[in-house]
Amino acid sequence: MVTDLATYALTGLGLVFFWAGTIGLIRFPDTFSRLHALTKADNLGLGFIALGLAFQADGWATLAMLALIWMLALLAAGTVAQLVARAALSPPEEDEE
Amino acid sequence: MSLALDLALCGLILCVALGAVVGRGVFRSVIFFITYGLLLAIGWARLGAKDVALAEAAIGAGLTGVLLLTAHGRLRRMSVERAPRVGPNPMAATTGIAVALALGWAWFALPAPTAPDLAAALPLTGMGNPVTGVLLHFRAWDTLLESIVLLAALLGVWMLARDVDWHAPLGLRYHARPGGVLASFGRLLPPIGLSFGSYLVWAGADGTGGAFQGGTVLAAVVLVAMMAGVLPPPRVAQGGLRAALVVGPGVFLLSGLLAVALGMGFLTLPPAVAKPATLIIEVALTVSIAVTLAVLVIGPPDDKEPVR
Amino acid sequence: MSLTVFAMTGASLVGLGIYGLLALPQLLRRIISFNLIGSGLFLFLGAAGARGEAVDAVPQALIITGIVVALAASALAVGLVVALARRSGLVVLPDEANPR
Amino acid sequence: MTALVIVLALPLAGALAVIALPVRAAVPVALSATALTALSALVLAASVWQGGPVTLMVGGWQPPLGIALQADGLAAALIVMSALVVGAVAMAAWFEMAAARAGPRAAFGFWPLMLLLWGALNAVYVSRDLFNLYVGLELLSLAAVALVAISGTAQALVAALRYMIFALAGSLLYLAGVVLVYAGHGTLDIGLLSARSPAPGDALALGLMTAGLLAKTALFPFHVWLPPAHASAPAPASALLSALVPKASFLILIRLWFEAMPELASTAALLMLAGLGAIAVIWGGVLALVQSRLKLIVAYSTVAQLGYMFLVFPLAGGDGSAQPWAAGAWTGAMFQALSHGLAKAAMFLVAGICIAAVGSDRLGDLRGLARALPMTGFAFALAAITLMGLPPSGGFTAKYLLMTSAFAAGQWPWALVLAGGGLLAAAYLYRPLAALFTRDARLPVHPVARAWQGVPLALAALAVLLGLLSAAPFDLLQIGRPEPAVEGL
Repeated sequence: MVTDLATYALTGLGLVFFWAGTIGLIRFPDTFSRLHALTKADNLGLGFIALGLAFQADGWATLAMLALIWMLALLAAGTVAQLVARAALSPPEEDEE
Repeated sequence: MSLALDLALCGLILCVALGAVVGRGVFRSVIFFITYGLLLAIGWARLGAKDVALAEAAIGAGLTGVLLLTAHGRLRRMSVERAPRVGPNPMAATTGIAVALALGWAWFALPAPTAPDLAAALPLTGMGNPVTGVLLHFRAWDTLLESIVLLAALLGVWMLARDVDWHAPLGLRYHARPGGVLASFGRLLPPIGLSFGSYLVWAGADGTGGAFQGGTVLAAVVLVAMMAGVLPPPRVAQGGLRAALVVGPGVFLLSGLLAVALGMGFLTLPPAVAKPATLIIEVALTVSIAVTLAVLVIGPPDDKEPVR
Repeated sequence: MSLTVFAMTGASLVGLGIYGLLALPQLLRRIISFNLIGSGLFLFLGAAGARGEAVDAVPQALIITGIVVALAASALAVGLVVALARRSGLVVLPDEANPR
Repeated sequence: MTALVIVLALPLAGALAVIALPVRAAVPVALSATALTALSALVLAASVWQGGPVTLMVGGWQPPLGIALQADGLAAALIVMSALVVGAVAMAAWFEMAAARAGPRAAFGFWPLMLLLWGALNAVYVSRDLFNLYVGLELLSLAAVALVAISGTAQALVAALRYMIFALAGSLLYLAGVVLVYAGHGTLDIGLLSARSPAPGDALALGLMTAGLLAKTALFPFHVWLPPAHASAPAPASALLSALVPKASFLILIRLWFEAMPELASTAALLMLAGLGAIAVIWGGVLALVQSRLKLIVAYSTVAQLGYMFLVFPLAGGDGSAQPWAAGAWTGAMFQALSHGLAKAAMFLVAGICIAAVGSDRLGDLRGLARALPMTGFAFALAAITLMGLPPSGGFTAKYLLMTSAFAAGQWPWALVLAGGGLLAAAYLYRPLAALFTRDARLPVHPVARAWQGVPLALAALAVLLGLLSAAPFDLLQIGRPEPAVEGL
C-alpha cells in the first residue's frame, strides 16, 4: 500500500519533469537551451520514474535492471547532447525549397 | 483504460507518421520516422509481440534511422540540387485512401481462421519461444534466405563505390577527438553492448530475443566503436571481415546439407540435437548479422567526399 | 477492440505511405514512405494474428523476417541515392521520359 | 530430391564461398559451382521426367507449419533453361568481367551477385509458400538492382534507382496480398489455399498480388523501368536480367491464377491481363523500332516478348481451363518463356561482344561487324529467328501453339497480336541485322576470343533446337500441369 503510494508520487514527479523538459524543448529559442532543458529535466524525470517503479520490483534483479537502464540512458543522453551541440555549431541548411 | 491507451498510442503513431511524410525538411522527416519506429515498438509490446517490438526498435527505428540520418548528412555536405517542394497531390491522396479503405474493409470482412498448431510441434524443436521455433525450424528456409538477402544488399552497396576507392577503408572517416566524449563513449559502450547483445541471443531460445535482435545490438556496438575511432574501419579485401560476413548463412546452409548427407531432409534438425544445433547456428548467424548490418550502415569504400 | 484499433492504424499507415511514395519526389522521403507501408502491413498482420484465443507466433516470425528484409532494401536504396547524388547532384529521379 | 537440394543450395553456397575466399579463387569457385548446379538441374529434370513432380518439405515440417517446395514439369523446365543461360553467361563473363577489363570492383561483385540471383530464381521456381516467395523475390530484386548499378555511371544509377522503386512497390503490393491471405486463411501454402473455403478478401488479395507481380514482370504500363535498367548493366548481367528475372514473377502469377485461386479468374480480369500483354507486344515493338543502340533494341524487345506470355490467361485460365485448347495455350506460353530466355540471353551476349570489339553498341558503329566476327553475326541472326517466331525455332513452336489455341477458342484478336508482333519483331531486328551484315568496310576491330564468340552461338542454337526437338520439353511441361477443377462451377 505504502509502496503503491510511493510509486504514484515518484512517477508523478517524474512526469512533471518530463513535461517541463518538453515545454523547454518547444519554447526555448535555440538548440543549446533546448538541449539543456531536455537532458537536465528528462534525465531527472527518468530517474524519478525508475525510482518509483523500484518500489514495485519483485527482486534484486529487477532493481539492478532499473538502475542499469537509468545509467545507460544518462550515458547516452550525455554523449548525444555533446554531439548535437557540436553539430549545432555548424550552420543549418534547408534541403528542400 | 487499455483501449484508451491504445487509442492514444495509435493516434500518436499516426501523427508522427504524418509528420514523416509531410513535415518540412528531410531532416525533420527522418527524426519523425525514428520517433515513429520507437512508438511502433511500444505498439508491438501492447500487442504482446515482444520479439517484434525489439526488432522494430533496434532495426526499424535504430538502424534504419542511422542509415537515413547518415545519408541525409552526406547529401547536405555534397551541395546537391534541392528537391522541389510539392503541393498536395489529389491523385496520390485518392490512391492512398482507397488502399487504406480496402484494407480496413478486409479487416471486418475476414473471418478469423484457425492458426497452425504450433503447440504440438514446438517441443520437437527444443525451443521455448515459439517465434524462435518458427524462425529457425518451421520456416528455416525463409530465415536462411533472409540472412542471404542482407549479404546481397551489402554486395549492392559495395558496388556503388567508385573504382578509385575500391581498396580504401569502408565508409566515411569520422574524426573523434581522442579524449572527447564520443571516444570515451566508444570505449565504454562495447563491454555493455556485447553482454546485452549476447544475452539477447541466449535468451531468444526460450524468452524474448534472438539472433536478429541480438545481432542488431552488436552491430550498433560495432558502429559506435568505428565512429568513435576505437575500431578502425575494415577494407573489402580483409579476409576476417569477409569470413565474418558469411559464417552465419554458411553454417546454416552447411547444417542443412549435412542433414541431407545423413539421410534426413534439407534443413532438418532431429529433436535429439535440435537445441544445441540451433544455438550454434544462432551464434554464427549473430556474428554475420552484426558485421553485415554494421558495414551495411557505414557504406561502401570511400576515400573522401568529393569536392564539387 | 484494441486489435481493431491497431489494424485500422496499420491500414492508415499503408495509405499514408502510398501517398508519400506517389506524391513526394525527394528520394529519401520515398524510402521513408516505403518503410511506412511495410510497417503498416506488418501491424495489420500482427493484429490479425492476435485474434484467436492464443496469439499466433507465425505472423510474428514473418514480421521479423520482413523487418530485416525491409532494412536490407532500404540500405541498398539509400546507398543508391547517395551514389546518384555524388555522381550527378540529383536527389530526385530525372523525368520519367525514356532515355534515348 | 537430392538434386533439388543441390540446385537450391549450391548457387547460394557458391556465392558465400566467393565472398569468403581470396579474390583469385573467385572465378574457379564460381565456375565450378555453376557447372555442378547445371548438372544437378539436368538430373532434377530427368527425375521429374521419370517420376513426376519432386516434393520437399523443408526441415521435415508439413504446411501450414512448414514450407513445401515442389519441382513440377514447369519448374524443372525453367530450372534447366536458367542453368543453360547462367552457364553461358558465366563463360562469357569469364572473358568480359575479368578484372583487367571490368575493373577490380565489378570483377569482385559480379560472381557472387550472379550466383545469388540464380539461387533466388531457383528458390522462387519451386516454392509453394507465398511468404517464402516474397523473401525469394526480394533476394532476386536486390541482386538484380545491384547488377544494374555495377557499371557505376550516373545513367546506370538512375536506371537502378527507378528499377528499385518499381521492384519495392511491387514487393509491397504483393506483400499486402500475402498479409490478407494469411489473415483470412491462416496458411500460405499454395496447395492448401487451392482447397480453402473462399473468404471475402480473396479477390482483393489476388488483385494486390497480381498488381505487384505485374510491376516486377514489367508488363505494360509498368515497363518503363526495364529498358534503361537492362541496357545499363554490363552485357552478361543484362542477359541474366532480361532472360530470367521477369520469368520468376510471371511464374508466381501462373501459380496464383491457375493453382491457388483459379475460381477467382473472371473473364474480365483474364481479358485485361492479356489485353495489357497485347499492348506490350505492340508498344514494346514500336519503341524497339526507334532505338539506335543495340542493347536498347534488345531490351525493348523484352517488353514486347514478355507480353506474349500473358495471352495464356484468357486462353487457358478461368472457364477456358477445361477446354481442349487450354493445354496448347498453356504450353505455348511456357515455350515462349523458355525460348525467349535462351534467345534473349544470346542477344545480350552478342551485344557484349560487339562492345568489346568496337567499344560501342550504336548501330552506326556496328556496320559490317559480321565480316570480322562471323560467328557473332550468325548467333544474332539465329536468336532473331526465334524472337520473330520463324520456323523451326522454339519461338515458332510457342507462337504456333498460342495461335492455334486462339483460333480454336474463337479469340482471333490474339492471333492478330501474334502475327503483328512477329512482323514488328522482324522490323526492329532487321535494323541491327542489316548493320551487322552490311558490306561496308569498318574501323579496326579488337580481336575477340573464339571461345567467347561461341557462347551466344550455342545459346541461340539451343533456342532453335527447342523448336526442332519440341516433343521432349512439351511432355516435360505437362508434368504437374494444373488440371481444371473436377467439380464444375
